[in-house]
Amino acid sequence: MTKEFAPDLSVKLGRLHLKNPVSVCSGTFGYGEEFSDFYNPSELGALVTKSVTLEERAGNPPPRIVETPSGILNSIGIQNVGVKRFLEEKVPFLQTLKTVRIVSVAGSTQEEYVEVVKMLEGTKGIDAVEINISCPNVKEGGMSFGVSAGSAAALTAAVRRATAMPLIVKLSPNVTDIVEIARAVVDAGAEILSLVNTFRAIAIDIKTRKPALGAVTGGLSGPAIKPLALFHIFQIALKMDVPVIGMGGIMTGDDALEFVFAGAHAVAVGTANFIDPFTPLRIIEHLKEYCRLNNVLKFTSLIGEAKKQIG
Amino acid sequence: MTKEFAPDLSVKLGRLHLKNPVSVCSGTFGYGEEFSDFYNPSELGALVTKSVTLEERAGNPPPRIVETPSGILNSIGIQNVGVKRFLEEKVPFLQTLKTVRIVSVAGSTQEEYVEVVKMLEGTKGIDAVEINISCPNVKEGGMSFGVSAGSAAALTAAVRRATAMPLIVKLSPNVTDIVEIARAVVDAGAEILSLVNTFRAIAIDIKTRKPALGAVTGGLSGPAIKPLALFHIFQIALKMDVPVIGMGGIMTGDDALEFVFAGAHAVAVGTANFIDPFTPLRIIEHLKEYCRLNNVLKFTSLIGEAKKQIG
Amino acid sequence: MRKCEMGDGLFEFEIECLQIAEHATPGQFVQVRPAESGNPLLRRPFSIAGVDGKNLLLLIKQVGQGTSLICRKECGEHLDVIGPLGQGFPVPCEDKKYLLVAGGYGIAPFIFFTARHRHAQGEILYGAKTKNEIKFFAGHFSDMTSSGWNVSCITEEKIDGKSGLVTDLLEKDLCIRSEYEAVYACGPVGMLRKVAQIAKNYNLPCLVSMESRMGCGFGVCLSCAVPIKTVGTPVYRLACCDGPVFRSEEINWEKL
Amino acid sequence: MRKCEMGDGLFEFEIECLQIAEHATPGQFVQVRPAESGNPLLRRPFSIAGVDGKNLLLLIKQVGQGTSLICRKECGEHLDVIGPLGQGFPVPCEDKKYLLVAGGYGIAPFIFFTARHRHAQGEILYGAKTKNEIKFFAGHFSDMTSSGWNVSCITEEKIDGKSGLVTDLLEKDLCIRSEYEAVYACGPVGMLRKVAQIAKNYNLPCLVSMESRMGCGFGVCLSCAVPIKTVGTPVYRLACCDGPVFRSEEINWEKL
Ligand SMILES: Cc1cc2nc3c(=O)[nH]c(=O)nc-3n(C[C@H](O)[C@H](O)[C@H](O)COP(=O)(O)OP(=O)(O)OC[C@H]3O[C@@H](n4cnc5c(N)ncnc54)[C@H](O)[C@@H]3O)c2cc1C
Ligand SMILES: Cc1cc2nc3c(=O)[nH]c(=O)nc-3n(C[C@H](O)[C@H](O)[C@H](O)COP(=O)(O)OP(=O)(O)OC[C@H]3O[C@@H](n4cnc5c(N)ncnc54)[C@H](O)[C@@H]3O)c2cc1C
Ligand SMILES: Cc1cc2nc3c(=O)[nH]c(=O)nc-3n(C[C@H](O)[C@H](O)[C@H](O)COP(=O)(O)O)c2cc1C
Ligand SMILES: Cc1cc2nc3c(=O)[nH]c(=O)nc-3n(C[C@H](O)[C@H](O)[C@H](O)COP(=O)(O)O)c2cc1C
Ligand code: FES
Ligand code: FES
Repeated sequence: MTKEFAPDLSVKLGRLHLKNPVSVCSGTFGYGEEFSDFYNPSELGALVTKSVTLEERAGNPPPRIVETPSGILNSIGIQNVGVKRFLEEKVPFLQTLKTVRIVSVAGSTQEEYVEVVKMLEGTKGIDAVEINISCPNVKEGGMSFGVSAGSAAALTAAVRRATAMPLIVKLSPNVTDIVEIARAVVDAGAEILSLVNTFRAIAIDIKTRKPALGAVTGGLSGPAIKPLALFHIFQIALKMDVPVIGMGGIMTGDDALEFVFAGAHAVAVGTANFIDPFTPLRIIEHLKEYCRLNNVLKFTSLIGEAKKQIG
Repeated sequence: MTKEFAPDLSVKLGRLHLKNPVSVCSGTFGYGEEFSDFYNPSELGALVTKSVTLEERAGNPPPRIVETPSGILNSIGIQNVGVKRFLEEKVPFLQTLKTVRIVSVAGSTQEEYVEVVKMLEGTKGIDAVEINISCPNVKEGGMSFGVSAGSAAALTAAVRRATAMPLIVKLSPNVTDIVEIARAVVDAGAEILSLVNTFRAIAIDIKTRKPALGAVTGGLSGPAIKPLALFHIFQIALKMDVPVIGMGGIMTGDDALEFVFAGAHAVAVGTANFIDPFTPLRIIEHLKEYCRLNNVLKFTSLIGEAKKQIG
Repeated sequence: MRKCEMGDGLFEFEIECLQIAEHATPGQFVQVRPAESGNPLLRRPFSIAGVDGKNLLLLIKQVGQGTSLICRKECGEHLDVIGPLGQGFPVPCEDKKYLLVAGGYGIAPFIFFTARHRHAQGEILYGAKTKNEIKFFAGHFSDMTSSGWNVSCITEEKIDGKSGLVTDLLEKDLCIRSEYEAVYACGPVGMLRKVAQIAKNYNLPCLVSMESRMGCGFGVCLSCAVPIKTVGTPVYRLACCDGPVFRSEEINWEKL
Repeated sequence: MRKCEMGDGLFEFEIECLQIAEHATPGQFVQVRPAESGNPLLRRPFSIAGVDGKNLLLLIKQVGQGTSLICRKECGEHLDVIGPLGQGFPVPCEDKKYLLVAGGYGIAPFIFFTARHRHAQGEILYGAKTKNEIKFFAGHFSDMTSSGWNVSCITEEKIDGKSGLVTDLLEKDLCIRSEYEAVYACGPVGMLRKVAQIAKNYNLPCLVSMESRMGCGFGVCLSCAVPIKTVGTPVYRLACCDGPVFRSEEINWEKL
């Protein structure tokens, strides 16, 4: 085999075909257009938009971001333009892209999710929806949909009935048993899982002695959470057979490989986009190079190696 | 007030009186004696021993430790000398100390915990027991006692019946709702809570494509988990009225203050002991200095400031 | 990259980057990466203090971990910079007079502004904590003067028995002069708030350059929210791409 | 601290620390902190390669993040070091001969050993990857020779048509000589395993210095477990305080 062979990086996630296994995390890539100054998002295997809600949302009061050791804590509060403006202003750009375009959907009630998904249904330029179940559930008193198997499954089933599009459910890691939730949403119709969302966290400002974020509680992302994210993905890989998009602290190609060996079928870059917007492209190159150096013809043969090895 | 006034750092945790609010975490300070080359452990407000089980334990196969961004992942496997040798070989040194000496107890069954506690009962040199409920529960199929309110409460109640000593329960953060577990163990007789234990995590070795730890899964500690630990402590401070020993990534005096403002009545230093064995003493000095500079006469007035401020 | 320490933790950096130097306008900023290793993770924003051919001038004050790491870099080392970012100050009208108010390193965008807009003229009011700071900028101040801008300084530290805030200078100046087209301000938020108030009292349009914690600097993380005056539900605009320069009456100062 | 690059990412450090220098014995190690900022968090262990008055000699090979950070430190910078730690090699008997086997930077403790025990004598077998490595240590080797130790080297890279492993040298040496009291070895685990096997074949006592990931270096974290031969339940000993020097027949090589 010559050194210059082109490894096949493509991967199938349920009904979605990605030309390479590198996507970007919701909330870290805007609506796609913001990155076109840096590179053409069509180079990505997939992209996920900022979560979209029924009504426009202003977001939380500042400060919205604090740095912690190897991590960042955010409380953006799903600031977004709302589904109507999204369809009018943001989808036209998505339609120009040659990649898998995933729209993240959020809401405070089951009805809100369903309504947003119905409005997206049948729109050119949208290939799949990702349900962000980490939003506070207003009806259940502020806990998020994603922390109870019952509410996560009910929400998934309702959205499933509302759309024929490929359905991704994005799991919250703030649970005792991720596999319980994962099974519930897959049984309810999720075709692909994506995880992890951020970890609940706070920081205190020593000077004011108050919580450092305007919204008090935030979500931790970045390299600090990588070993925690890997744990959750590995649990699912050990016990279930479902395509998983892995994320949480991926900064380098080696980080991405860790997720793949742990069982992720594809990976998504989040916080790293803020620091080096070219991270996803560097990772695609790294994976290609890794496959070449290790004579891996098909990227997919690397998925879940860590599981195979412990039997 | 002169600059040289001596602030009162003492704090009462239930029936325990600490001369200062700085302790050390179980498993990071050996049995106390190991640090006497560096300083006299009597300078600490309290100390907690490595968890002791009924029988001696050899621990897990190596590698037992891996570094992750701003954190370390360990799978020691409660290697310890067993309660019998502990009483014979380790307690005599504890008896020489002038500080609050807390013995951490672990086990695979409720009966094991109870038996160990009974053997410790009435021993000179032991001021309290801390129940480590993050151990895998053999009877309930390997999940730990600490992740279900029911098993955590049952274990606490059983230990409570077995001892008249002050009872600390150390909580696992790997749960959906820490307050639910905290309430259950306090109702069952815990006088003091200590948290957090490590977070479940894994790392993959890129070269072997296998889990990097011999035992596959490990626990994450160090600065990476600080914002997560603070979240859990803050939740308890908001909703309960129980003395809390806070820990998780404390490296500096400012870190300790964050925990205190979030609601911890005392703090414990863990991973930092490995890197700079003098960390606890530096933190005591820092707290003293902070009180002096801010005209704080009694350290205890700082506890939970973040809660007061958000009302 | 070349750097030079001016003293008191203040550094002047010269960075070769044609791409940025060509497109930069006064009031825009760049995002500098403090550490490859990832602690701290995020880039740090700095106003562009000037361009010189393909070089970029920055003034960086050491205040925390990120700025310390940047200021510790050696001459010749590569600095990872993204920019130019944000909306700068509008181009001044040739026949109008402007009042530029700066506090501390807030002078940075005005060094660029006055160098770029030699045709315009007006007054620069500069407030510093210490008299040292005034010395550091002596060279820049004389450049400004020769570009037709008049510079007045004040310090919180007493010089010849006098001390005060830049907003005191502003009050005094506006008391006696009224020919200004607008006030442009850059500095700590407390100063900006007061400048906005004073400009309003004198019925002058006022533009302020707002600082905010920034996650990305290019409009995707939504962390740099600046509260905007509205009735009803709060509205935020982004310091990194809607700003950092805002009209002062737009801003909801009470929520800051 | 003073450092000097020997080449190929190998550095010699001289650190002033009377406290450690006074008490150190050959085979002991120190724990060096790579970064104040905490990435990586843990200290890194290095064998003490010698003491000179109040100075400590270390040989450090750059292999990853921690060693790179240490090797990037400037002369004169302070190095945060804890030690001396662990149990070294036992003091040799004056009238006995010893066979010291080293691979790569595993030569470090033997530089100290031969300098300290000038009265003892014997053979040093040194294996390296490249011929450069042998050049780096030329000075140390001639010191050893003048202390009465005989040095033989071999490289994996061909020199004058010859190449091989240090264990090949060992086999050859033991074939023709049998007067040794014991074999002491330090190097990569694969080499140690083979040395232990060969020594066993020749019925010679063998001590090996084991590497292990270390969390603390002073016996509290229990992360440096070395599997010990037993029947039934596994037993571990701690590389940092029971070792790093162990009797080779104690070690359960299969579990490594
Ligand atoms: C548009 C813009 C232009 C700027 N131009 C310059 C410039 O020309 N020269 C210059 O020296 N600095 C400038 N700054 C400020 C500079 O970005 C901060 O000083 C720097 O990010 C601090 O990083 P650090 O890691 O050293 O401090 P940190 O350790 O992050 O923080 C130190 C202290 O500063 C506070 N702080 C940090 N960042 C901010 C912020 N963005 N806003 C308010 N408070 C903050 C923290 O709360 C903390 O109290 C500018 C900021 C913005 C937003
Ligand atoms: C008792 C003892 C004495 C030592 N003496 C010396 C010496 O004199 N000179 C010298 O240069 N080095 C010595 N070492 C090895 C040195 O400690 C490691 O090379 C160093 O810790 C690597 O740190 P790093 O951050 O650069 O590499 P890392 O990024 O941590 O790791 C780089 C690679 O090395 C592997 N690795 C890291 N640490 C160890 C370890 N302890 N054991 C096995 N593999 C490891 C990793 O798995 C990885 O593949 C000694 C080690 C021990 C335990
Ligand atoms: C600033 C910010 C905004 C985010 N917004 C969203 C969002 O709108 N919807 C969502 O599902 N996840 C959101 N996330 C979570 C990310 O998609 C991702 O799950 C998480 O950050 C972990 O990946 P990372 O560590 O690589 O960033 C956000 C994360 C950050 C840092
Ligand atoms: C090497 C190691 C061993 C530990 N052993 C124990 C133990 O035996 N019992 C226990 O309750 N906690 C144990 N812990 C958890 C610590 O007590 C502490 O809860 C945790 O490390 C968080 O604090 P830190 O981030 O400051 O280390 C251990 C932690 C480490 C790193
Ligand atoms: S800093 Fe990220 S949107 Fe402004
Ligand atoms: S390294 Fe911590 S016990 Fe050996």
